[in-house]
Amino acid sequence: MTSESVLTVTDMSKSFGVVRALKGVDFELRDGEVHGLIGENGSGKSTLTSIVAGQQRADAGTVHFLGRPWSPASVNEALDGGIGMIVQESGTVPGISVAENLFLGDAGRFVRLGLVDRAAMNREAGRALAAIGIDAIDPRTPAGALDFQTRKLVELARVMMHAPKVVVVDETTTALSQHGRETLYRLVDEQRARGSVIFISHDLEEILAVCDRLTVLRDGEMIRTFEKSEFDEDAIRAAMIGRNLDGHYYRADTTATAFPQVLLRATDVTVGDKVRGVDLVVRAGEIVGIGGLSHCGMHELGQALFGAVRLDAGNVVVNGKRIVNEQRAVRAAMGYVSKDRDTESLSLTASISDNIASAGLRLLGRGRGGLITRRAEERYVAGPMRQLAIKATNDRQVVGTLSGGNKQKVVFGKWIACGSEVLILDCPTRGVDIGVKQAMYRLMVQLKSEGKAIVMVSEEMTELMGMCDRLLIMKDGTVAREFQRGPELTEMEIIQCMI
Amino acid sequence: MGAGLMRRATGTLIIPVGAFVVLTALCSLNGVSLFHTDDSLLLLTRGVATTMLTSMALAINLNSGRFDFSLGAMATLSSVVGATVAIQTGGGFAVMALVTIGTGILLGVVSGLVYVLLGISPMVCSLGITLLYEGISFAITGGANVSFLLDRGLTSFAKSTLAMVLVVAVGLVLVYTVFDRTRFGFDYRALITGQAAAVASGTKEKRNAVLTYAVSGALMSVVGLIIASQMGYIEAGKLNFGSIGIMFTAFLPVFIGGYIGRFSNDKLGFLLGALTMTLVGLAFAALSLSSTVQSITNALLLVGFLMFLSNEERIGRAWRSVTHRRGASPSGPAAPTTAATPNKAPVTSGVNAS
Amino acid sequence: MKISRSTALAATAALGLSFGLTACGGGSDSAAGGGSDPVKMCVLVADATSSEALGFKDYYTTYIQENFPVEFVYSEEVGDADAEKRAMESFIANNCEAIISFASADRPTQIQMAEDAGIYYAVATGTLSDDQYEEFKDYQYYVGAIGPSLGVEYQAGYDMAKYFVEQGDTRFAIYGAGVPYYIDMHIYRTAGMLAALAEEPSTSYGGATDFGAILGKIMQDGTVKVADFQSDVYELTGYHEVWSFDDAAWQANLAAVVASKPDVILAAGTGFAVFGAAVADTGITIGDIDAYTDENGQAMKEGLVGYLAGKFTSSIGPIFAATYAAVEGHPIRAEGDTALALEQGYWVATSPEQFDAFLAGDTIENPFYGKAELEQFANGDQGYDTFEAFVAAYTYVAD
Amino acid sequence: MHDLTQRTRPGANGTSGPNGTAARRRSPRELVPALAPLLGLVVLTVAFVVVGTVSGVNMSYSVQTLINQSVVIVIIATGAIFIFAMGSFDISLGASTLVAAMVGGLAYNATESLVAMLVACILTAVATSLVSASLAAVFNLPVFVTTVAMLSVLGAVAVALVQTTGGAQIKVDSSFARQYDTLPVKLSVAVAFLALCVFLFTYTRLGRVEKLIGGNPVTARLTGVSMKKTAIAAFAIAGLGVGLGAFLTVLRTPTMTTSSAADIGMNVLVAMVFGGMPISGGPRTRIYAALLGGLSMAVLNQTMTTLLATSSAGNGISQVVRALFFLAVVWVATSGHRSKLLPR
Repeated sequence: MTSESVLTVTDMSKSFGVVRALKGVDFELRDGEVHGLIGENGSGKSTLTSIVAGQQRADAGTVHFLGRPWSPASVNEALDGGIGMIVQESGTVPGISVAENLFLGDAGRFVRLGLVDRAAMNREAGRALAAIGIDAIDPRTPAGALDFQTRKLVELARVMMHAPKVVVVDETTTALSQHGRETLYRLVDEQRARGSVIFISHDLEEILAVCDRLTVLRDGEMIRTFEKSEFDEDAIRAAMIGRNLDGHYYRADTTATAFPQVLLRATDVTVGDKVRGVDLVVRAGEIVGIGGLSHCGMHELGQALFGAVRLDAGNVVVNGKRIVNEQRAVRAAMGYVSKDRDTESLSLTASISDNIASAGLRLLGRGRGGLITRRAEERYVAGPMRQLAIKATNDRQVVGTLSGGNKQKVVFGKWIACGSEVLILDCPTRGVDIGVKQAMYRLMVQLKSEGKAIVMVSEEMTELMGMCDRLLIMKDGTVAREFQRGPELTEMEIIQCMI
Repeated sequence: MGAGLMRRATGTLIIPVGAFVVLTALCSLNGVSLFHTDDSLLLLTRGVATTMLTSMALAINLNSGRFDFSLGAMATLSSVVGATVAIQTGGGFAVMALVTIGTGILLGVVSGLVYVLLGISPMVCSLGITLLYEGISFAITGGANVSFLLDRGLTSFAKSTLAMVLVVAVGLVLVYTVFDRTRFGFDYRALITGQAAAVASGTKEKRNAVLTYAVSGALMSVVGLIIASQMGYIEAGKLNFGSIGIMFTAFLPVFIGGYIGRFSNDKLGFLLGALTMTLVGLAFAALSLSSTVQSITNALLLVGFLMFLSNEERIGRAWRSVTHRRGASPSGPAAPTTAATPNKAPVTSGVNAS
Repeated sequence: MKISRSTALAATAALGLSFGLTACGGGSDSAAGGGSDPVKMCVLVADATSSEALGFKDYYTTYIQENFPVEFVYSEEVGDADAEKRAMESFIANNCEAIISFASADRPTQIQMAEDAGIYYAVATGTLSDDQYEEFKDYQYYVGAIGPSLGVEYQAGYDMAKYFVEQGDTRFAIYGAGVPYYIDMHIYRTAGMLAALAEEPSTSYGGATDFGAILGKIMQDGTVKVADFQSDVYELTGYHEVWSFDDAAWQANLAAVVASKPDVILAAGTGFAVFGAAVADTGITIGDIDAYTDENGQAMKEGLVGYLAGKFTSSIGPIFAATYAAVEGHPIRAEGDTALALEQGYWVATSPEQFDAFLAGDTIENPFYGKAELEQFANGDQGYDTFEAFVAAYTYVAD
Repeated sequence: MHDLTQRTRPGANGTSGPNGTAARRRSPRELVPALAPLLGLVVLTVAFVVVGTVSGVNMSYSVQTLINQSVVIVIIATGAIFIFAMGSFDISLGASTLVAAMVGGLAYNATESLVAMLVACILTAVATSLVSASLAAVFNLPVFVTTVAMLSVLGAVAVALVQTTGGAQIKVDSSFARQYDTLPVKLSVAVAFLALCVFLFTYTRLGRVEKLIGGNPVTARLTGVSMKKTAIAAFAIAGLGVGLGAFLTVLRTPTMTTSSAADIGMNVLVAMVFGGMPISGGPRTRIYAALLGGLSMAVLNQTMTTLLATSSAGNGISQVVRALFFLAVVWVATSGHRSKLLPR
């Protein structure tokens, strides 16, 4: 039974403009397996699965599902046919109810005499939610009123209620808490009995734990499929980036270091009930990590340090300047990388050059009476583009067309170019592939050695442990505990104080 | 549940009832009556009918971030066609109504198709469409008024309170049904806040947009019909955006409708918003305010209400801190798109986006 | 939808081509029209929609164009001085040989532009103020003005109110039309109405009883205030004016005026168009200053309009004749080689019979000023005195 | 904007790029949409010349007329680009032009000084503009709705201003106005203001920051851009444009009524869009859009007048043609930026 293939992709190609996202990919999914797909951003994982799940169409190649040719016109058609996908970004619609979300694009099935029978829809929705073990959600609640994780679960229910033969899980777990993950893993496990799962994740550990087989994609090509017996982290990593990663992925040293000079001093920072009386001192050349569960207030603290939210009490002083808003922060040589990169840190329709130059326009005009010439701008932008190895045809390329990793490099470039001394990084490696991640970490180490101060907010415990001189764990808006960098620090200990 | 119901009822009714009380008080202070003529009821219902339908026509597209300058031009052109056909065939009001509404739907479909096929910004598209429809109206009539002042058959419609009440009732029920109860409406509401997600799950966005424009055209054709019937003639010679004035009267009701929609249903909100504005209009007339004073007052009302809407959280926080200190205040301006108030977001975002 | 460069270019090319074709079409048209080139006369209109304006346009574009070798080019409705200027510029660029103006936002500029461009210019309705006339009377290309002066406008309002007073009516409402937009003729007519009422000793408007003071007050306020009307005999039950037709308040005010049950609504213009639908079956009569049109005739038959002062459609015949004569090289000039400044009054009908008689006497097929009457001035055979007498002969004013 | 600057100096690009690839040639697919407004103007100009020649139009006068009719629109629209670049929408420009012109006229009548008139026009326009800006900035109101309200308020102010004269009009001595209503005056005002705008928009922080705000306001804020200061600067420049436009309006039409300048507001909008300005602002903002669009509109209007004025429906038909041309140009101009979803 397990060796029978349910889905075969042969020689599939797909281009977006000049970018070739898939180049003749072959892929086989067996019945009853959880098949991992892994690869750097832009390697083609999502393109492959979105074609299979009806979100878009291939330019060339064939797909066979259960022995028949397969080319669904829409997500709903694919779902009806037996393939459902849970997408990376939020797939729920905030303005309508949970029930309506569950039957998105499919309200037609409740139509009686031309009208939609809302009560029946709600009933059906309640059943679907209960079926995957979440009964705390009222189907009539507007989806926008739910938190991100619950919305993900709604999406999960939306797919699972069709009892699909194949479920595609596309990097969903990054958004989920421990409880949410457990629900997902349970469902993935149960799906083995009914069919198969394609599981996409950046998290190698996770993928190794969950999957039976895994396929590595790189630059739109299929590199290799690993059987469970062949699972080997280094080999997989090497396949992913096409070369062997050198030893230290994170920082090499294990001792906390910093210059004596204090660059950032925050006292009694209070933002509503999200952040309550936090004190923080960051020195030059120091990386301070802030971790915790997603709602512990760490993101809000990061915003507060940068002056992006109004403080209800306390103050933040950087380089002797009190930070009351973003302008002051930037003037005080601070930089901020938001966790929502596309919506908060980039102007997607603008060019790389426009984005990188945006924080340094005053610098660019300095000494010329404010005059900004294209030549000066090109020179200004060329530095970070080279330093960060941003992959683009030229600095005029529109940022929206870049891959996630390159986008994040542009954001970093913006702050490096203008000489920021204090950087607030909120989930700087979210949605970024290993290669870029490593580049970011190296950059952080370099900045540290240059005497810059870095506050890194992150949900990834390993990254915090790997990079930080000091680590603050937040819980309910306050700092629960502070850890110093050291070889004896264990993840267990930290997670303990988070919960 | 009881407290929730109370809150909803209060939120729904506070604006119209408040306006009524204030206006009545103002009028009686000045020794006049808000409903001071025999025709007051007709005026009220007719005002509510035209304002409500215009607000709905504006709002249904604005909700999806589509601002439409061509509402007035659609009203004019559809009634020009309707009246011209009725006069030439001698078919009376039934023909005029049918042709007007049919033309309105057609114009809406054309607007929608132009937008969908050209794929240009809806506001820009509507600029072109406005010029187009105004030009066609002018070309049909040679710029002259289409006049039927003495044709009682055509003018009696807008003189009947009952007919106006029916227009309001039918309009409200139809729009509610279409947008809240049909498959089209479900798709429509999904597209408002989840354009990408809805399209990804197979919702036909283009068809939905064209149909929405068609409904908007139908609503505006009824407005055109009422205004034509009430005036006895149609001014068809407006060129160069002369027709966009009607849109401005619908702004405040749209915002009021959006606000009320958070407590009950936005369609009911448009009715109550239209009612509020019509009452204000009656009060202006009763107090015999000059047009200058009127336009300034209207502007202040609009700005005032928007200030309230845009600063509601701040006001709420201030209010709570005055009344009782403990209160789970929502985070400040830092969380821009949590969409905790989904009904509010689309309405303001539509105009913001402009 | 994908757009390739070729489609885009094709679209542009197609548009360009269609332009080229239209251009050729337009060109051959004008070349083929008639044996000799017609005289291109351009008409500047501030109002393109009222029945009066349409009647005028009909007279020129059908009757006159049939009977004289002229071609009329109409401007779009020009709403302000800048639009007038733009239209004038287009006319000049398009080689108009004469301009007849119905637009009055900035007459001095129009006259000056025409003079600079060497194009004949005539004012078709209304007159210049005395100062303006003094300034421009010697201009070579200024043909002159024939129409109601502001004095005539005042008189029209006065006569109308007086007529109803003499009928024994006491409850009046006033429709001031363009008063808030400071349209002179409407303000003068309205002041005339109030002045007629103020002849009764107990009556005054804002304390004023004579025309000049009443006019001053309206100018000051930019409107008419019902509360300022004092009288033991008459009642001013309501007042209405133009502001916005889409406005609930405007509708309410209109209804309030009707509901105040006046005997008569005295309208400074377009009274029937605005109040016609509203007063049907109420017994209220409208006194209107408008035009002789079928619709107004019908309204008079139905008793909705009791008094109508109007220009008859062909009243703009003489100014055409004078302009045409000037273009043909035989300008009619007043004493001392000055431009014309002749007054025209209104025809007043107070019964359907009278109305019909006027209407019948001036149809598009057979206008009061027909080909024969006008032609005698076209070739320079007749002098100024004959022309003055010809215009003055127009004395249909009700008795 | 970049599209245009790159096009006009193709030779310079190769050398100025830091890494050789920075200034590659653009593919035709990008180029055609970018040049659509310019192509539109060229096509229209050809049509204008052809039609004009065939119909025997007085071309030299006609060209002057073109400038006369477009200069005010071009000036006001160019200033307004600073507002629209941020993604804000000002619908009250026509009304503020009228009010500024009226105040200017009154100032001249009081002082008989050209300079006083100019200063009054500019101060009034800038002040009006700043009222909108501060309402929007301080109270977080959407600019569009704020300016809708301003539209009615300014209309009422215009009526009040006329009333101060106790007459129908505000009238400036026309022989004085004629003295300055000349091409050199208009062109020098226009060139000076356009040069200022191009400079500010292309070579200073302001223009960059505006495009950033238009592209993504949240990002702009988190990059340390002051929304309030930028908005106030933008509205001030737009106000300056309106003031200069009003100044030229007084000179051109010294007789002002409450309905003067009525169609300027919408024409400004059409001119910008016609010239390739995206209505939502952002990185694709082009500072030359107003110039291209304003000229295109004037050329089109002239051509249509020549062709159609003799028929009774002519004005309507000419507007229909204008509408179709407008849609076509916008369609081609935006053809490079289309996604699967409908634009909003």
